[in-house]
Amino acid sequence: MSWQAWAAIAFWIAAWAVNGTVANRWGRRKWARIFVPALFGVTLLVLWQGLVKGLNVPSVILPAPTQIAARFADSVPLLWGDFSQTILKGALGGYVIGCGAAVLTAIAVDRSPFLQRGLLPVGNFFAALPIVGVAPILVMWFGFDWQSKAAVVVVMVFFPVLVNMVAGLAATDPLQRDLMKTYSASYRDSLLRLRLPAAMPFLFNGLKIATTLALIGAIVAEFFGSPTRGMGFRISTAVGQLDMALVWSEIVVAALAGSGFYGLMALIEKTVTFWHPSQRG
Amino acid sequence: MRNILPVLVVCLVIVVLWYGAALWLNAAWVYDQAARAGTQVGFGQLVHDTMTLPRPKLPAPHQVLGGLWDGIFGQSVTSKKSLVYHGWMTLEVTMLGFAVGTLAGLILAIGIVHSRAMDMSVMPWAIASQTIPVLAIAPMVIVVLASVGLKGVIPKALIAAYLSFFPVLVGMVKGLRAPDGLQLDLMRTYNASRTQTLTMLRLPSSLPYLFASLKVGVAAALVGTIVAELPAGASVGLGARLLSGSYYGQTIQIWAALFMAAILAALLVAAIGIAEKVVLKRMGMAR
Amino acid sequence: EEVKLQLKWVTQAQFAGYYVAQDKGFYKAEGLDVDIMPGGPDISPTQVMAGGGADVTVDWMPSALAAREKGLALVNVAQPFKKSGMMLTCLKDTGIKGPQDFRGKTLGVWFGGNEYPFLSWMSTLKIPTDGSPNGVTVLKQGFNVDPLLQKQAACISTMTYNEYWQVIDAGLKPDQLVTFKYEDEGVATLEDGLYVMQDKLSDAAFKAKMVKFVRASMKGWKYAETHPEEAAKIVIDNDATGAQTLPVQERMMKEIAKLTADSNGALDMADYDRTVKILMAGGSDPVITKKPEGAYTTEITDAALK
Amino acid sequence: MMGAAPIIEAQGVDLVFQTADGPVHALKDVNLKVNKGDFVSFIGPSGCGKTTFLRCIAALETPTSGSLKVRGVSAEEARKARSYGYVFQAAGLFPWRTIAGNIRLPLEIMDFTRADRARRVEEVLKLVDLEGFGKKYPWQLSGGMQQRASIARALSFDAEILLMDEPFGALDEIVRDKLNEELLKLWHRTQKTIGFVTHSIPEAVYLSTHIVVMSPRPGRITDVIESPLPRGPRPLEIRDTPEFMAIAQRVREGLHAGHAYEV
Amino acid sequence: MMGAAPIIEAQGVDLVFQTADGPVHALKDVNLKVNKGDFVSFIGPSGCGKTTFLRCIAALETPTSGSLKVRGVSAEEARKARSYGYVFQAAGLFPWRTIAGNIRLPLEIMDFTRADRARRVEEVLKLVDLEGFGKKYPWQLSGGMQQRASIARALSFDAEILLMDEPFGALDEIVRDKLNEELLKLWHRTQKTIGFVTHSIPEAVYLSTHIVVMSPRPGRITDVIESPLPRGPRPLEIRDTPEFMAIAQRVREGLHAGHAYEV
Ligand SMILES: Nc1ncnc2c1ncn2[C@@H]1O[C@H](COP(=O)(O)OP(=O)(O)OP(=O)(O)O)[C@@H](O)[C@H]1O
Ligand SMILES: Nc1ncnc2c1ncn2[C@@H]1O[C@H](COP(=O)(O)OP(=O)(O)OP(=O)(O)O)[C@@H](O)[C@H]1O
Ligand SMILES: Cc1ncc(C[n+]2csc(CCO)c2C)c(N)n1
Ligand SMILES: [Mg+2]
Ligand SMILES: [Mg+2]
Repeated sequence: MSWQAWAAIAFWIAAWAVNGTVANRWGRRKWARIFVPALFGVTLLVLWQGLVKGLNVPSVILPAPTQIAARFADSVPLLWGDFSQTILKGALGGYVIGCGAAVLTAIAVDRSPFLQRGLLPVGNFFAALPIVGVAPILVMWFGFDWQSKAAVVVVMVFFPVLVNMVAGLAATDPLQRDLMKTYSASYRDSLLRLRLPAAMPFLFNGLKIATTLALIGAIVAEFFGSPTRGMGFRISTAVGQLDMALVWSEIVVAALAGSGFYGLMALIEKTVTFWHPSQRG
Repeated sequence: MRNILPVLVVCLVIVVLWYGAALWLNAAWVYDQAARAGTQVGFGQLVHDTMTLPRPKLPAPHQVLGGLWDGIFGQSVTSKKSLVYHGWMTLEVTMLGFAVGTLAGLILAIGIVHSRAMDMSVMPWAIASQTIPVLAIAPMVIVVLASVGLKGVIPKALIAAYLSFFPVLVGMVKGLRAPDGLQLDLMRTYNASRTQTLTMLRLPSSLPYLFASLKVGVAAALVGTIVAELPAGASVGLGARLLSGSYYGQTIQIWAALFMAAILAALLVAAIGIAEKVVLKRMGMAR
Repeated sequence: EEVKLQLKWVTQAQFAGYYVAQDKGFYKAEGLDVDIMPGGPDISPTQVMAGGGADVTVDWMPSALAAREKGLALVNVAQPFKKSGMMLTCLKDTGIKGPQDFRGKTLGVWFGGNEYPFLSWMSTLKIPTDGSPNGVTVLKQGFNVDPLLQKQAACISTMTYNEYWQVIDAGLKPDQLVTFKYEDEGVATLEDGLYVMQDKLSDAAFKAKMVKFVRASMKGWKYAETHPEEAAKIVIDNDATGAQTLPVQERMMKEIAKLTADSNGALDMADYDRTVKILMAGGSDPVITKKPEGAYTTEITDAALK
Repeated sequence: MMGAAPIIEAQGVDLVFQTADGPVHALKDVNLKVNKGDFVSFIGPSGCGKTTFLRCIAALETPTSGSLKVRGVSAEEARKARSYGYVFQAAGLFPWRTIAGNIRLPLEIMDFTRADRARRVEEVLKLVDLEGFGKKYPWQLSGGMQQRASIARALSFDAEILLMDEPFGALDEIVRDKLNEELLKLWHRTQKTIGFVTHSIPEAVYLSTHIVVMSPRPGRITDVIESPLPRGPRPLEIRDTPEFMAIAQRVREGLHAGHAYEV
Repeated sequence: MMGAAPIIEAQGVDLVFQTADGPVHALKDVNLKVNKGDFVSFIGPSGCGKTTFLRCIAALETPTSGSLKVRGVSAEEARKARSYGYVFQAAGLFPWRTIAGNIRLPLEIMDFTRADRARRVEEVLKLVDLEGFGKKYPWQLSGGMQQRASIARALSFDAEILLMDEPFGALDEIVRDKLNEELLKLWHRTQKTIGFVTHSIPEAVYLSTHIVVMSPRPGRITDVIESPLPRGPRPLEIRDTPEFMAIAQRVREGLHAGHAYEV
């Protein structure tokens, strides 16, 4: 191990100490909530850089963060093109269709306990079909372009959202249901005024899980056939060209997009379910 | 038990829809073939042909069942064509990866619950880690580990663990924080140490959460294993089976392997469900 | 003595020579203990080499030379395949009769290091691959021949020994297809050769080991060529997935034999020069930009074939 | 509890819950008549069936046998005709609606006009002393205020009957006193018929025209005490009068008699 | 509340909670002395700081300023020395432990020997009248029995002080009466010092040697009433005596005085 590796490890220990103090002293402050995870992330990068350089790992195996950053910087247009193909068209399209269909299905089966009891176990079974097996089939059915990626995403997000939404629609407490009964409320009234609002925290739970699934689904589907752009295409072909810095740049884009997407849903959740104890803070 | 009838009804509906879809999706090929041969197909012929294609676009349910049956019962279990053999290979890796992932998730969760610094730093990155497509990093992990001499089961198990630690982590952070203020205050009035609070309060009250996340985790581990089996020198396991089926256009083989995987997942989840019942019952938590 | 061999693809008759050498004890006779590692769609043999996960790998020369230019010093030590088995298989009813008809069509291409021969061919034809109306639309083709069967592409990449026959097996007749062999189009590049890392070659012991390995492997190849049924059987026995079938592998072995027949293992300089020329002729976007130096050595085969 | 046309009339009401541990006989041969304008309290040890009986009147539970008429029709029909407002022990306000929104809920369901809704919300908010809190969310209010909001909600559509299940159980004594006083005024002003479940003897005696004492396992009515206290205003101090104490004592005795307890 | 060495001594205790809506002054200048063997009840309207003060004594909350000594040392040190048992409003039994297991919990934490643990569990189970229920799980018991188990748990390690925060708040009147009687007996038998928070005036008067009346916003002690009732056994009927009523009246007045209320 050379000096870079030791320096990185020293940095790690120091950062850990700093984070410990900051978290304990100013843990409730807004800046600390950003500073601590940020420093942790920087530490991971420093450690990575130090170990790659220090242990002389070939860059075709694992490039250093600096190399990735450089590659990222000079392939922004390429990355953007891949991003819009995979995320904006495939993932987002599939996400909207899949989540929408799941919500509607949940509402449809909500009236029939019989259907629910039958659909959910079967649904869980189909949700367990591994995506890597389903993706080639959907590519065969829906063609090479983003439509097949969206289809994979639909399949992936449908059941988690459905299960959460069904649970959410059942999540009203007996008192609330009795209350609606004392008003002799119609099905529509109790759906619109009680069950839908009460289901929102559950729905968002599902929607948040679905964000990362959508991303992964769209990227993975591209491994099984794609036009010559897209993040999954780039990752699988760049490996063949030993351009690992580009592969990691795409992974960075995926992680950023995923975290951003997740964060966005969390934000919407905050405004929609402002009333829920977990959001009142 | 009372779910059986509804499940059967739903399955029946799916099978009917499935046959319809098979007819519809496979018809194009049958017509194409007829056109190339210069013949006409009547409806009866069409139905017969679409249900019996050797490489259908969508195999009919009975074809998949046939593939499953042949894979499970039609071969000796040591045969490389046996789904039991490949399922077992996948199961082994899944269990190992699941164990490692669960342990990692548990340890991280305990750390997060006890250290503010860990809580604040690890969680956002754990979420970010799950946005990385596994299929993209799996080959790299396999290559990197192979270069340090790790081959076979361990790299695959690590990828399985990577997928399964997350649900366990999230569930256990919730679970270990499940004790309410009253219960924690009670422990404080006894001046209980952190370890005592962990073992006597936090861990027992997290059990329902643990089992819920184990169910998600074991399914995730299975997916991880299958993903890892694709690039790992496509040798054994359901993943390899999926891949080779795909490579040779053997749609029926793909579907059979797919269903085998889903059945395996269902069995694993059911096994955890049983463990849950037993444990919670022994702890007096199941009513 | 241990040798780790990384294949470029899954276990099939394409690699029969090595399995035969293993099975018939040719390696053992040389005192070698060879570990044959199958590849897969996401395994990049060059990456495995870089990581030190293998001593020697089977790769196509375009991919190896491209890696070499990227700084990964791979060296060809033997070339069991003389001819290229690559071709483009098209549906006749798309109206394609010659390469000039590709324009405006969708073509399926393998990536992951296998795209270089195609790209070189297109640039010698001066056909852009950007999907413009005057060029061709390229699809990243998956593992199988579905895009052709489902009419998602007008042509797909096939190997004479494998995918072409899958198309036939699927029910299409040879006269419904039009094929373009790279060999016939004058754009054939060298396929399955044996490559090692350059720095290892300075080690005399390693060199000696490679000599034995190449000698035994070629013995295996020649045996396989003459005993296709037995070779296919051996391949089947070594396939852990259980997906291969004997008739298919026998047929593949017979096709493979046509490609290996004229090679004794030594790299033919004319073939090498042609491959380099094709790869450099890529117009604005050549696969390699400068003539490779030291990308092969004849020392090993010289010693092995003595 | 006599008179020609009782507004609530129970005859031989029986209710058995089927549970995993076997059947629970929650109500047995319950007979009761309530006249229009009565304030009837139900008191009895925990588990004696007070809630169950109130829920039967509201048609939230269906008796296993016996007859139960509300306003001359079956309880179920009375529910469909929106004959009563029900106040639960917990306020049960929807957290995603403001206080005004919560009070508006039954009005929206019952298709009151927009103008009418606004007027009624204002009115009942004033009635329960919550003017100016309409725009707040439930969790921004104290428990007592929430409970008053839930009463306002039950009053908003002006049903003839008001059913209240331990509405003040969760509040402290002083707040409770004040709400008791106000409830009495409200009852007096609106002339509604009120069914009221409570655990507290003073509360029952202070509020009611009739006190129904119940005993558990199976739940029966052991005594119906008609209060001699004035139907008009009752100051809180009435609770220190010998008359009051006498009734309280009678209730207490009735309770102890029925209390066959394991605590 | 005089005497040489008070077991609890608060001087100028202030506590301010920092909340999102700004600071909440929960306790202001609280002064109190409790002698060994006293039974001190805290009464006051909701939110006046009763719980907060009890939690300060237990070192579950730290005063912002002022001094608070328990058994001569700081509250925190007293907690570390395991000087008190604490009974919460909810029983808070661990559902995965049997009743005996729950009572054993503090004993396990405090490293009592195995034999000692078994003996003590038996002992306190008898004390709270729950013999034979040790092997049951909490949910198999009624609310009253659960609450008694939680008292047994607080008694098991025999701390000098017993702090109880509305322990009977969730129970019905009759069960409550019975538990009050038993608590009094227990106090008498064990001679512990008891701090007891309640909402109920009769309960406070019936149980205590001293009644501390508090008023809200900010929480202050407005009155400390020393009870003239006998320290010995008090039959339940004592509540109907004029003496009892007089104290009750005084407490009620104290409460009303401090009640500046919005409910
Ligand atoms: N849905 C139900 N299923 C089974 N048993 C029930 C149900 N609801 C109530 N019971 C049982 O019926 C009996 C009467 O219950 P109810 O709630 O009416 O009592 P209560 O008088 O209101 O008691 P409390 O004062 O505790 O509210 C109890 O023994 C209770 O356990
Ligand atoms: N952890 C806390 N953070 C902020 N404010 C608090 C906290 N705990 C209590 N308070 C506030 O301090 C004041 C006193 O609360 P406390 O719980 O001591 O009242 P209490 O007398 O026990 O009331 P109750 O009879 O309702 O139990 C209240 O206004 C309460 O809202
Ligand atoms: C992802 C992917 N990459 C490459 C090939 C093609 N390929 C590379 S080597 C070889 C040998 C012939 O069988 C073949 C077919 C494929 N099919 N899928
Ligand atoms: Mg009740
Ligand atoms: Mg309190």
